[in-house]
Amino acid sequence: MIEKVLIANRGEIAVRVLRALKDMGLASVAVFSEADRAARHVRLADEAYCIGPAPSAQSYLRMDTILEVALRSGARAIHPGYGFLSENAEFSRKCKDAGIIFIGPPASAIHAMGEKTRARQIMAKAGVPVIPGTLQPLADADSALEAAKMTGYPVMLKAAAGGGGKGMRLVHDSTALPGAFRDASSEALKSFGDGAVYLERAVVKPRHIEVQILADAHGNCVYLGERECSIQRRHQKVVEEAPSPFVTPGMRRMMGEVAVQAAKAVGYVSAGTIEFLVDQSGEFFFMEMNTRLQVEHAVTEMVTGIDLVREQIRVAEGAPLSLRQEDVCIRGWSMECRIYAEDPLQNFMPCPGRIEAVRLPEGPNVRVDSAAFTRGEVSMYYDPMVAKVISWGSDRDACAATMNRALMEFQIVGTTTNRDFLLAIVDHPEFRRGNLDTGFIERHFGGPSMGRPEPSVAADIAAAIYALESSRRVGASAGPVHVQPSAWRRAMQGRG
Amino acid sequence: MIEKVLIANRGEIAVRVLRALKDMGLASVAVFSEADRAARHVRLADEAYCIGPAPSAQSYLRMDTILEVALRSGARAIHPGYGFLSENAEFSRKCKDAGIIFIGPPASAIHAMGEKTRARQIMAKAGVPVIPGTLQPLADADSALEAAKMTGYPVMLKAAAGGGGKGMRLVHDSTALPGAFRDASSEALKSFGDGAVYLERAVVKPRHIEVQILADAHGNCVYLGERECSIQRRHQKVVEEAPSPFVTPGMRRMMGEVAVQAAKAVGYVSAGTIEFLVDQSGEFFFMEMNTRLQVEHAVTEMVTGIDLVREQIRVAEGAPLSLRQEDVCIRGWSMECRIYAEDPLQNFMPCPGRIEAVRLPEGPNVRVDSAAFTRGEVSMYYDPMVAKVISWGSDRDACAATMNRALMEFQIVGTTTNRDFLLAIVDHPEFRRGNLDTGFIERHFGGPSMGRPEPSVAADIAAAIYALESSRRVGASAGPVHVQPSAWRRAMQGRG
Amino acid sequence: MRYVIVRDERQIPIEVEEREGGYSVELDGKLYEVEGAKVLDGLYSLLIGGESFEVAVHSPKPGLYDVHLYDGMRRVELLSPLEMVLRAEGGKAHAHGKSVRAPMPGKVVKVLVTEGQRVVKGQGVVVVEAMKMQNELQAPGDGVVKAVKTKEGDSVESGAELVVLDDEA
Amino acid sequence: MRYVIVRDERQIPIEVEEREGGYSVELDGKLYEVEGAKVLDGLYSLLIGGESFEVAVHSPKPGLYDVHLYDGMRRVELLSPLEMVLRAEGGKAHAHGKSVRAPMPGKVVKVLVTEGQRVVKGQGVVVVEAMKMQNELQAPGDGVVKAVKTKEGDSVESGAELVVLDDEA
Repeated sequence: MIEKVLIANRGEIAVRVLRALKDMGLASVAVFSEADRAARHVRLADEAYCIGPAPSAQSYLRMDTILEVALRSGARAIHPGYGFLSENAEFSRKCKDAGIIFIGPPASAIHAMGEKTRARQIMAKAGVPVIPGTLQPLADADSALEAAKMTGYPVMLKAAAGGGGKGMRLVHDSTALPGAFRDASSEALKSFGDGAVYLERAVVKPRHIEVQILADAHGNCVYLGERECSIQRRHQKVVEEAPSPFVTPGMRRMMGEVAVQAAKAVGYVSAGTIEFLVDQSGEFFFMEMNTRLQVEHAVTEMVTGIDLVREQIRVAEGAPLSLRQEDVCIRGWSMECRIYAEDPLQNFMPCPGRIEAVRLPEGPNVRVDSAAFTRGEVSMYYDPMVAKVISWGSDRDACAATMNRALMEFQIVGTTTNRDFLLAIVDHPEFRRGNLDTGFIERHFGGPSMGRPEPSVAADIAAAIYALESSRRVGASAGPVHVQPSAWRRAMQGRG
Repeated sequence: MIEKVLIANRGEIAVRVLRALKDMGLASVAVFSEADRAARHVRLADEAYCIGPAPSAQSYLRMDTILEVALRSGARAIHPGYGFLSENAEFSRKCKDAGIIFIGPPASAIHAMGEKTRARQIMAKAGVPVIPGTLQPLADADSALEAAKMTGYPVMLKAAAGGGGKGMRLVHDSTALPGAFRDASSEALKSFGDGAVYLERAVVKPRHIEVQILADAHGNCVYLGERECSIQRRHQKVVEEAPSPFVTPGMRRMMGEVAVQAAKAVGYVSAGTIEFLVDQSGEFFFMEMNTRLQVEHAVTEMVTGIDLVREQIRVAEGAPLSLRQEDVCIRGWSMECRIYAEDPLQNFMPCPGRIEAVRLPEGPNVRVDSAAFTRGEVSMYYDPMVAKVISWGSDRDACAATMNRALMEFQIVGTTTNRDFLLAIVDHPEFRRGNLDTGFIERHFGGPSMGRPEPSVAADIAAAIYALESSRRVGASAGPVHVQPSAWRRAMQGRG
Repeated sequence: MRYVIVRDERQIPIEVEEREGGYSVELDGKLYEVEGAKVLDGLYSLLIGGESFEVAVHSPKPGLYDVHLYDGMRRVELLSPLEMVLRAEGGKAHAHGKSVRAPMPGKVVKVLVTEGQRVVKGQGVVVVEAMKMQNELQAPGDGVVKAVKTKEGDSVESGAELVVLDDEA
Repeated sequence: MRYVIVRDERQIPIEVEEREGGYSVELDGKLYEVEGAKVLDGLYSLLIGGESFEVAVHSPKPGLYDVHLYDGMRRVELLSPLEMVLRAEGGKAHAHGKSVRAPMPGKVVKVLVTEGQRVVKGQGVVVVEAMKMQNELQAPGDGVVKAVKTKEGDSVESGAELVVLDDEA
């Protein structure tokens, strides 16, 4: 039995895992870098230990240090969250060797899915549909041209070791291919220390739809429906939802069964996600499997009522799944918006710095997973995502309306965020219609930056009042300064 | 079609209704007393008008002023929330006369249920089980003794016009009856301007279980399951949950059908609640009907996925119910804790005053409905409830664990609240077992006050550090003042 | 800096010294190494031997500290040497005359005692109504009612002295 | 008090006077009666003709105000008469030499221009990497590169001058 868990992560996901531990009555151990001494996850945990300086390589990526803290604090298990060590087969193995339960899949499954071309080979063998393309890294530009003849244009070049869009190139014809190949390869080398690039047919106006699966160590595996993640910027997800407005019940079953097939092919255990590229006809192709919890896992929890972290921990203990496929039912709709500290008006430049004030949305059908706090720092050392705003509705329209309300209530003062950009996406008529594909943002918010908002009389007036107050040094006083006994009379004027 | 709604209320319920309006894309008009100029509901609304000084009688209870604001602002409808004018038949009528939609039941239904003995007569006629007792107010102590002979002891004396426990007395034998009758009658006169008192058999160790119903103007009426509200202090609900751990599916159907019967007997329209007293054998008796939204409506929303305020507004527009009985399904469990600004260590004395800081719980399966804010006032003029903390879980244990987590995260600094008392209730083994009745609090937290918490070394140390800091006047500076580059090395000590 | 915590008639010495990365605290003879970080005014993260505590501190009046922990709020009476002296003087007066004061603004609905009446600790002496609730104010200790300074129907301010008690000499 | 709002090369006069219960504001010749309540520092509730606005204001630097409304954040450039004067002087210098500065701490991964090169407004001049993302810094206006003060691989602080431009005289 697991009684104490170490969370080898930071930020909102560390906080979210901590809450699951509290909900399960388990003790928690946080680790933190010197930059995170005052972070939420440190304060919420039962125990907390510093594991090094700010840079991840010297703290959150230090496997041995983290394992030592686990052993010293008596934690029986480690939850890696996402990012950092979550998809590191070596870490999973090291945990095993140290007698610590790694809350995630076995090293073998991480390894099998870790390298994209290998993963595609395995999937193809297992009968999972993959995009026509080279299963092997390409030797040179010429073999790229060869392969493209076979798959047909347009083609996509991808870094074998890659992710997050680095080392990717879309090529429309053979003339552009050689140059694009060289760029992609060098970018891949720079980003991942591995220049290997492969090629596949590019799906036009594709949707990114992924299936959440859950598997135990006894061979049971279920799918928890899909997530639509087509709203992306630079291949980074921005808005996600469940279910997908594009997926029919029949298609859901098909994709789900294929996803289970894929997971079983690598002996998968724990929560995992199979990402599919879906074309306009509904044909879907395996892209990759994320062998960890996803950032966007919350939307699946909202519509299924299943706590994925809780299930991960149960399964890691060796328990069988607490549910069968027929127990999984989707209720209503859920969306997630990722709040990043970045400036949409300046080419989405990251905005590290001090947060002066945070106000999170509240009330019905809203969930916020966040580690942001008033006077907190958005550190330049880590991912600029500061919060996830999640909404639920009985149908998609209600869900989107509630997301609009939640974003309106959301406020971070001091550092710039993409909140207004998210608001513009959620209110976009094409978004409301569910006409989504991975080109959505580029098409509707063309260019790198977003347009400046209309001036507001209220804003101009507020600025002047604030300036006036500051000039009078009344800044220090708090509480209502103006309450007008005569206001109600004024309100009564003109009733005639 | 309703396009703009005035909310004739304040506090958390005004905020909750505002959020529903935003979710429906409707414009909102807030009204506020001079004490509430900076309140959350004023800031969240599209328009806001002051309607008078702090005392309710001069502001939130002023029907004509509120109607004038509605007409002037072009609001087609008024939502009364709970309390204030929500169960005022005259106001419902005045709205109708002014051509404004009252979002609630017709005046006739409010009137029928408003006076308890009348309501009991109607219910008895309609075949709804009522507690044996006098259906007429008692003329004097002697007729009380007469009636008690008929019903048998113990008996409960109740104010006919009453509510909230005022004018109530439990009497165990005939000797105590005359005195108790006089006390109850005078208290009733003082509280409601009406000394009429009636008598009924007292149910021993009763549960308070109520059924939520929803009715449209076309004769459709459904029940949305029950709420267990047995955790009360001085007849005030403190913790509520849905479903009830005591109610079986069969009993749920029976109570639900009786509730629908009761609603139809008075031509009810909108959301309403039928309160039952349930004895240990499962026999249930009609107590009263609340012809409005309940404080605890949220737990029903959490398990059914139905937005009650949204349905109220739809129905008020004349729309038929959007769901049939067979569409209603209960998923998981939900609990609500009412946070009051009161001091459990001092006989639950209300604690009006300035809130220095508020921190609300976040994350999965937690909802907060609140109007509290940092630097906000808990006004002595209004109800001392400052927030509702609501949790959800796939089962009752998970729900209670999440409520514990949510309460732990909940923090109000500056004024004392009953948070720790709620924590003690939720963590009580008998509560976890579901052994609830209206005597729960008195039995397990005997006496008016609650025991002092164990001293805490961390608290003592924190007080000393705070005192030291204050004495040094470093109070003004913010952000981490101590970050220790050597801490991670220290963390590494003793690894041997 | 040395302080004294007053709890259940007991005086517990506590000494706190700032050091790099936090504080050394000696509480009731026991030494604690505390890693402290201030999140914002009155909100701290404390690590005591690896155990993590988030504490929010608010001082409603000198010498009193409301310390909010996840598991509950503790009201700590902590005095500096100076405050000890002041308290000692005030204490004498206090010991010879307790009084019942209105804890909040409200309306007196009932006076339950009369001058000269003997009361025991915890006995109700005045009922004050505020926020639609009636609240019984209780005698802080045994004694005799020396003076009743209010009557039914009075509106009283927070802190107003309502009844003065005298210890039984 | 008189201020000027600078927007799209335009100067819009705004005058604000405090009055009982709020403010009288004249914006671009139009008069507004504003009921104002301060919730806490930088957070206001404004009622303008019955319309309710909650505004959070933060000033990242003198003359600049980030005003957060529910429907979006507005960056307002608002100057007092004094600031106008200072700005005018600064402006001259500015007009004769624009420079590209690092908006945040980071690493220079690419320099896209060389001295003497002609650049147009919006043209990328330097690529800086921070928070695992590459960001292209663009020329604030047309001009000629006068000096390149950084090279690939440099770690730069926020505000560091990287490239100096010269207007085409």
